[in-house]
Amino acid sequence: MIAAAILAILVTMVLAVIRALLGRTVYDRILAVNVFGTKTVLLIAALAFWSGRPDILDIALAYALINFIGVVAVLRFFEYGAAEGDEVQGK
Amino acid sequence: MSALLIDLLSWVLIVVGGAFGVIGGIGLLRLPDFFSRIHAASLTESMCAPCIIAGLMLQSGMTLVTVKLVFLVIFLFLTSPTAAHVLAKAAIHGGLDPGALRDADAERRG
Amino acid sequence: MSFLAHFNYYVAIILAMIGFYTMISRTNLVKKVAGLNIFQVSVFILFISLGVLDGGTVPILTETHTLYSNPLPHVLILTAIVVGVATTAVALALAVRIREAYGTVEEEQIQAKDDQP
Amino acid sequence: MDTLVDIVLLAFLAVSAIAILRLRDLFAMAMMFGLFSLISAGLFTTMDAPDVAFTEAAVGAGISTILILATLAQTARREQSPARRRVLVPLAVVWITGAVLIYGTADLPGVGDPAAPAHNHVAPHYLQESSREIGIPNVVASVLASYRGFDTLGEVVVVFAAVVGVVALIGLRRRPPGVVEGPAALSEHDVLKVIAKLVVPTILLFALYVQFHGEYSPGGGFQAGVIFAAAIILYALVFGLDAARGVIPPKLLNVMPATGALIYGGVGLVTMLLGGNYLEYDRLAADPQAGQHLGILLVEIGVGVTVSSVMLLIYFSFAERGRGKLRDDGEAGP
Repeated sequence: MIAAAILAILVTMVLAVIRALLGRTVYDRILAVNVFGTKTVLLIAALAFWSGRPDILDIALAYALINFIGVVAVLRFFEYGAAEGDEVQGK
Repeated sequence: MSALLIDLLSWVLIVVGGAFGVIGGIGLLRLPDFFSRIHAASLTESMCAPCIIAGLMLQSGMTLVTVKLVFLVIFLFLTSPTAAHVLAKAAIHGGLDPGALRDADAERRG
Repeated sequence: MSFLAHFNYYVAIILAMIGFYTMISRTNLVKKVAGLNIFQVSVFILFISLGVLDGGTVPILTETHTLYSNPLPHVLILTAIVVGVATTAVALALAVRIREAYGTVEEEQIQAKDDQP
Repeated sequence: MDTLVDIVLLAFLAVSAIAILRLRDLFAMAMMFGLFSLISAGLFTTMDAPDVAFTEAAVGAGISTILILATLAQTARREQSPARRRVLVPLAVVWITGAVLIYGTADLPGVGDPAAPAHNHVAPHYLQESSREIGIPNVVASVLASYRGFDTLGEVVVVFAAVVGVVALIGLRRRPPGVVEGPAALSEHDVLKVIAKLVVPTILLFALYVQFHGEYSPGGGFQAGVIFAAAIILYALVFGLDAARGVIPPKLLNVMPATGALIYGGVGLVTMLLGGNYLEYDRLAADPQAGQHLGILLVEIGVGVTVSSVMLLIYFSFAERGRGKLRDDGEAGP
């Protein structure tokens, strides 16, 4: 049954990666990367149970932290209205 | 009996969480503009992660693993909506119009 | 079977080549650094793949498991990652200085400025 | 299931690497780069290498991506198309090299093959004798800090050398007095401020757990140092550079990288004075196992001090430089 959860998480990751590649706006990409990050956290938690080694849950925690810091960093350096070219207007 | 019940409940939670995840992913991919996508992604996100982790907690029982999972879910519950909020705010400042889709729709209908 | 057994190596090589291609075909210095990092990760994957053992588990000893994956590549790669980010930082610092001196980080324009008397 | 996850993650890696190659918008590229690191860290978890996954998640997805973003803010946001496109020669070089390497894999043992040479020389000794000789369950930590302790000392010195290089290149300039900080992009995000105040202490606590629990679970000085630095970097991102620099006095921060390396080297000297070899921790206590514990603890503290301060110094150098840009020409930079 954990296999079902892992499969569902993998499917979601595929969808998020496609959105990150298609992009349109930079914000779409940030959103997709963020979703991918939380899904990786869940994937690692599920894999920890699948392999019977819950030690690796620490990594899931570290992931959650880094994912958040990453999103904040992207926004901090991207600033407001800084996009050039077609990235922001594309609808 | 209660062991079976807990097992059953845990599987239900995991499957529901997985379903929320996939629905959020489809929404992220298929919805027409950024603000509807962030809606799909973050709303289902905050259902998916706690459900799956709660299911795993029921699997592990009262151990250190559960404590770690509790930390994980608290952390995700704090940061995930915050990230979505900050992102949406930055997008509005960055010049994305939340009403663009509605306006286009109204125009098409005349 | 042999294909699956070597699958990790093939992907590592494909990644290494993508990183290599990025480094030699793109002119933007920051992109070259990203290519270098892709190459680096491919080497990490190769090493960790060599350490995997069928039926093995995480190399943290417990009473319930007897087979563990090889800890030696893990140690080498763990330190290599930290050293890798340190060297990446030096490369990026150089890019920042080049931008200050030349006003650009595109290789061709830097060359053109150098060629001017 | 493991094979499936493995293959899917490897496919993700290839796709995101190609995206990094093709994207012209360098900000989008930096994001794909973060994604690439996250995926590779996930891959290391499935390949039973939690310590490596830990480091890659913290370093690759965290610090590297932040440094690339900070550099982009000071250089250019878009890659320009070159006047003449170089395609044929690089492609030829890459295909030939790739073909030779693929040919080379034919002789390699399959992934997971127990007869592979890698599993039959020193590795069995580490796995079987570690619990008797060193007495800690995490074999990666015992190899890192004890069996190959001298090697790790070298790595710490390399990291120290790197920070010397960065500071020499883009240094910690003294700001002229009276210059106020440029507009902080995140200063009006109240929700983010509140959450950051809750999250930063938690991350610091987690870093301490990783540092001191590294003998029993994945973790150790390298990972803890990076996570510690990441917490302060988050603080700097949300509350501004000046607030973050106030957290650790600059004078202390400047001597920390050298202090960590000296703690590491000093432990080696102490063991020599006690009549052993360099970094032979057995001599540190009457009982060899207790000596090993003490030695590994001290050495990991040295690593943690060096790595955390190096990451912070590198980030502060980049951010301070970017602020200088804003003042000079008001063009690029946060």
